[in-house]
Amino acid sequence: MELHPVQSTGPQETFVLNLGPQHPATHGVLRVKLTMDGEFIKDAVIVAGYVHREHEKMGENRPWDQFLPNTGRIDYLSAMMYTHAYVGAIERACGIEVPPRAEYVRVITSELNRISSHLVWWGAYLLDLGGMTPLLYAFDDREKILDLLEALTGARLTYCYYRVGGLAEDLNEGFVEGTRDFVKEFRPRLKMFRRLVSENIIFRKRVEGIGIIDAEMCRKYGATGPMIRGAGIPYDVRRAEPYSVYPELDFEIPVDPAADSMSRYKVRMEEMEQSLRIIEQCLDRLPDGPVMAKVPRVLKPPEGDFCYATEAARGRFEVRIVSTGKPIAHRVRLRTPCFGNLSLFEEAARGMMLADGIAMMGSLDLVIPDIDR
Amino acid sequence: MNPFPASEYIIPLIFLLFAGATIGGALFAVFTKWIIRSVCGLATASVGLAGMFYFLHSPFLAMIQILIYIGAVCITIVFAIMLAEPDEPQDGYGLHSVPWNVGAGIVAVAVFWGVARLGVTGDWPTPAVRVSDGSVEMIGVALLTTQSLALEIVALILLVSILGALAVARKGRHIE
Amino acid sequence: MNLLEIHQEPAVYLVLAAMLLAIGLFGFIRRNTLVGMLISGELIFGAAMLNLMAVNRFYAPDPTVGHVFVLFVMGLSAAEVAIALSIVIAVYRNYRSIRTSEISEMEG
Amino acid sequence: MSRCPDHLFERFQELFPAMEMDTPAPPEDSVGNEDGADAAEPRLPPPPPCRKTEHAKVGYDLDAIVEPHQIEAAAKLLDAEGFAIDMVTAVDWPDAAQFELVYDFMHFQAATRVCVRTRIPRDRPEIATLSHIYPGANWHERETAEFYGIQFTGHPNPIHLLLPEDFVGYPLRKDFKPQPDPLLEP
Amino acid sequence: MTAAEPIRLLLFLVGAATFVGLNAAYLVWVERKGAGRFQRRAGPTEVGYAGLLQPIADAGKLMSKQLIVPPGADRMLFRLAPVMMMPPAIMAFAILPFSEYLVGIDLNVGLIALFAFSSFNVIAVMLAGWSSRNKYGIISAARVVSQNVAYEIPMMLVIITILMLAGTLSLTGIVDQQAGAFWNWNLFALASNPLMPVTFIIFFVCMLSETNRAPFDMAEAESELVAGAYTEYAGMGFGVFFMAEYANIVIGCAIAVILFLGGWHSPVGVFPGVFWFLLKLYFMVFVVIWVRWTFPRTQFYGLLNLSWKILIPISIFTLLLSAVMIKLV
Amino acid sequence: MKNIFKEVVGGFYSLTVGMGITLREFFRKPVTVHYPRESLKMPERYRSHLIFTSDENGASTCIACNLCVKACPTDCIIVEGEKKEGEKRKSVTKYDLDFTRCSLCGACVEVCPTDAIVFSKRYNLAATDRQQFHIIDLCKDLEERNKKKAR
Repeated sequence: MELHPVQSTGPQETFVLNLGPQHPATHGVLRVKLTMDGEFIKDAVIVAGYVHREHEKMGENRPWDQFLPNTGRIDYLSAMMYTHAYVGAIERACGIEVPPRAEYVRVITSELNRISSHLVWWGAYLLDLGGMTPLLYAFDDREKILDLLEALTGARLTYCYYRVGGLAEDLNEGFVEGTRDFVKEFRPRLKMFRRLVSENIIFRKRVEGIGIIDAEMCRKYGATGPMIRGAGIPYDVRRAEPYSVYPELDFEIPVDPAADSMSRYKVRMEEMEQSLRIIEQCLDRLPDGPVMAKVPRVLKPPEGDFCYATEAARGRFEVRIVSTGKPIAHRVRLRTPCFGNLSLFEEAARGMMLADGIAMMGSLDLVIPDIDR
Repeated sequence: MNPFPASEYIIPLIFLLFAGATIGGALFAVFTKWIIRSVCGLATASVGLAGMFYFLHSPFLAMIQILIYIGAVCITIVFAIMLAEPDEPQDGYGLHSVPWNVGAGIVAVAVFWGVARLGVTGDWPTPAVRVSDGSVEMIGVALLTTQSLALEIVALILLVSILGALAVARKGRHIE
Repeated sequence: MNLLEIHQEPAVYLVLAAMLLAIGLFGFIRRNTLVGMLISGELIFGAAMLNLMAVNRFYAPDPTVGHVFVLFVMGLSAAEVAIALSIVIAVYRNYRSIRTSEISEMEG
Repeated sequence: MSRCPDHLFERFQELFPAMEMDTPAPPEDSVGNEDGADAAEPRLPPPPPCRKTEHAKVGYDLDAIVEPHQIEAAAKLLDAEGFAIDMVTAVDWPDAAQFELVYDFMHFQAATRVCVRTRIPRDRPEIATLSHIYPGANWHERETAEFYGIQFTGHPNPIHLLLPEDFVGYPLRKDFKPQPDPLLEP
Repeated sequence: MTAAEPIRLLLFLVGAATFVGLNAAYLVWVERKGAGRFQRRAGPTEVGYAGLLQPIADAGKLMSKQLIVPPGADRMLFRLAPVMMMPPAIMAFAILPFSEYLVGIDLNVGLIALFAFSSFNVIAVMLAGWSSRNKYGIISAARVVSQNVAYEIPMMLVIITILMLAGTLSLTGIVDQQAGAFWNWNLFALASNPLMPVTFIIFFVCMLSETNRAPFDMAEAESELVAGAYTEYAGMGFGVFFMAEYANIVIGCAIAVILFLGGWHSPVGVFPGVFWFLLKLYFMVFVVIWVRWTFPRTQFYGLLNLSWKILIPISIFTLLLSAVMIKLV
Repeated sequence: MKNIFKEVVGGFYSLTVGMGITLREFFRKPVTVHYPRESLKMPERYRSHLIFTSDENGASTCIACNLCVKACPTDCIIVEGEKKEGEKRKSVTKYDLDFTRCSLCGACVEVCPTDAIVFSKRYNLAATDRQQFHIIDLCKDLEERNKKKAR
């Protein structure tokens, strides 16, 4: 039987377009079921779960500290902050005081990790918009960060560097100098990125006024991170629920009130700048001393619920642990930023054109394992 | 002079190729069930027709034929198809019933017979002395001097048709 | 008729034109959709042009006239297609009465 | 120090007084921890009243426990206060035969976090959905529903979110036994 | 009327076909190498010296692959589409004057013929998208049609500007009229139209759009439409489209060189015409590649806005301006 | 009108700026390393799969205490040992690492009382068959390395 190309699916003459699970714009295995009317998205349904690994269950069936390698694999692009939230929750529960040197190193590595994560986003976003070269430039700089972190932790993505009560190892030789060099080199590169992309008329036309997600929508969906800051609200866990040594550091929370893709873009670009500032301050203040507190061999947090949130690259990452005083967690809940950030896509994409929808999806900065866990 | 100087066999072969393309494309356009294939047939026929024009000493018209028919007419029709035609042709969609088709065939054959007979047996005048060679320059000059009425009329028709098309198409916009 | 000189025979072109006309006519009667009829109409236009050019090539004293008229016909057919397209769109929209404003709003 | 605004705390105290909920004795066939030494411990503490908590100690500023039917009212109150949804999740307490549902809310400007809990019986897990108040709760509830088998009544789209469509079982329940995947065994 | 003439033409066509094939293959190499350099990486290096045999290997791979027609596709049109794409591109090469002597047919309507042949391109891509029964293909087909409709208008207006200067449709005629030093090139014909560089930029933009090159590669926008109209094509079906795309780029650049950069005429003197023509041609190709690896893709309505709101008014203005200037001067 | 003009000119300027940047990059040296021909030095702390350290005799210092087995989050280590005649401690006879499950977290290395296991620096671990990673035999690996050293 011969069939004709377009199958009309109903009286509205819409058709269903499967964006994914393998599609260049979904950055992984995410499926978006779009109901299209021509090039306009009438309806979007997210089908997630292709890389679901049940991390929460894994947290419930092994000793507390053995869950650490998992945390870096939830969002592989900002593994440091995720591990930080988990060890932070246990430290909060057990009342462990982390040595200051460890805290400063945590902040330095987290911020380096944030820059590397944003660089991946920046390149991939431009790739979504059809420009391939920025991706390679971004990876050039990201490689430098990864080299630093690899020398420090031994891995390039899933660092597993933090331990409950401190760090796995002290800084290696050359890390401080290497980081200083990187900060020095990266500032002009950021400027170059701005001139290459941010001011480019084609890029501006693609993202300005596209994908407006206002503060109210973010509130209703629990979207955090650059999403809410791009909607003009200076909400940042580093300031709102201060952790580690962030209260002592001088940095700004970039906001942009336009709430479109461009403002999220600007916020992230500015965040990289602020991260550089944080890193510089931490390097200046880096104290000497141990990097590991005294921690019992077998961790037994007291009974109760404990939350610990960190500002991951994509927004608020929160770990809620429920302890019954045993060496194994009763419940580990991972509240990931992309989950909330993506859940509003269905509503926000309605009525957009396909290319704009992709421009918006890129501006959400998705990491699929972060949604699926 | 023949603009396509060639040896004895190649020329008629190419001519037959183009003639075949014209007639084959036309037949294909008429007989196929899918409207999109019909457009392909029209395109083929246009290419064949362009070849005919080339053989009729007018490469200019040949190129214009391709430019307009492939580049504009076919594209526009495809546009219309994409916008408005149903996707799945049902049985007999777009065609009349069988007796009607038979009637159409009879009419077509009759017309062909009559017109072809007229063309072949017609009492054509002997070729007169050429006053020009039909080059592009001459066409241009003619369009602006002796034949300027035709140019004006075409211009007017195109203007009116564009305005009319806009008017008709825009009118639909407001009907929700 | 010499087969090698077939492209020099006016009758060949005239017969071809007649065939094209007949096919176009057949399609015009046979189809009952607007677009299908439009395509057949274009074939008839083609027949007319071929005829004009054949006569122009072989019998006319001033070949520019034929050119001008073929161009005239082409202009007509282009205009016709434009009109037909707009009518198709209008009919379609009235008939479906959906997605009217979206498709032509290219403002962003 | 708790950063919870006083008026919110008072509202909560007055609207949702301490939940009168008896913790039933563990059923005979309940699946608890494997080693018997811990089974005697009271696993689920009795519900505390609505209280302010210290953020630096536990990570939230207000810990409120409400009756299951009050959860919508609590969410509406928090919505009116301008809170954003943070997460919805459940905790399985098989010994008490209860699910504890935890709703976390955060405030973007006031930097306050509120944790609202409720407890529902394990054998009849039903609770009203919040997705009409917070559309963001939609996904969280779908996730909770598929992992715990809790029914969110009135949920607009109660299908699996992360698990495969044909998955049977509720993986985050304590008594879930995973089926070995024959393809993955070496 | 000698027997040698059609044979010469046939040889030229064969040569053009070979040139198209090799050119496409090596433009892919140039593109990949160029992209590598723009992105500060090496590009292909493994097959042959500096990866020079890479295109041959790719071609071999493509040719040995199975031609797959997806179920439900319109088989005939699906196979016809790549065939429709290629011959017009080769034919166009027969018209291009590479030098005074190296020209297949010196048509006196060469310019129109080039555009006539390039109009096949649109319908072939459209058919490919339509017939493959792929939704991305359909969207791509719709895009390619409206994109080309939008861009042919400013392009034609620009060309009319040039035609008024040259007074002929013949490509060799247009080139000859630019003989002498480089200030005779139409790009610098500021005396007859002070906005000539702007006209050239408009032409270049339209040319990018006609050939579906970034930043106007709406039809195969890989991050939106996977590969657009070519999504379902495998093996040489895709290979033919690929070759034709690159052939079209070369043709587009050749037109730019002929119309604006003085064709085979040397700006300084010595070398034979072919050398200069190819030099200019490949410089233009390099610019096209350079543009592709610099910019993100435009949005679809952005492209239409650019065409209708900016390029068409400017090109009408330059057209009128040069009409007035020619009359006055 | 003025705005449009400004936008067109400004936009065009921004495009030329971008092209200038890419052209500058065009003439700079590539930053990539041509992997199979040249390779980077792995840093000191690089984490690849486990290997045994050896004492001066080339024997492993592992005492088969099973601490690493207990510490492993993914249960990917199997250790067997026996107590040889005349020795105080057990010595290892079998140390299998299931590399398909190993997450390279380093818990085993941290707990090892005799520092018998360390991370290797092997990074080009590609194979055509997943079976090859199910068991990485550390004892055999040590033997082979000893043999190589002897040669």
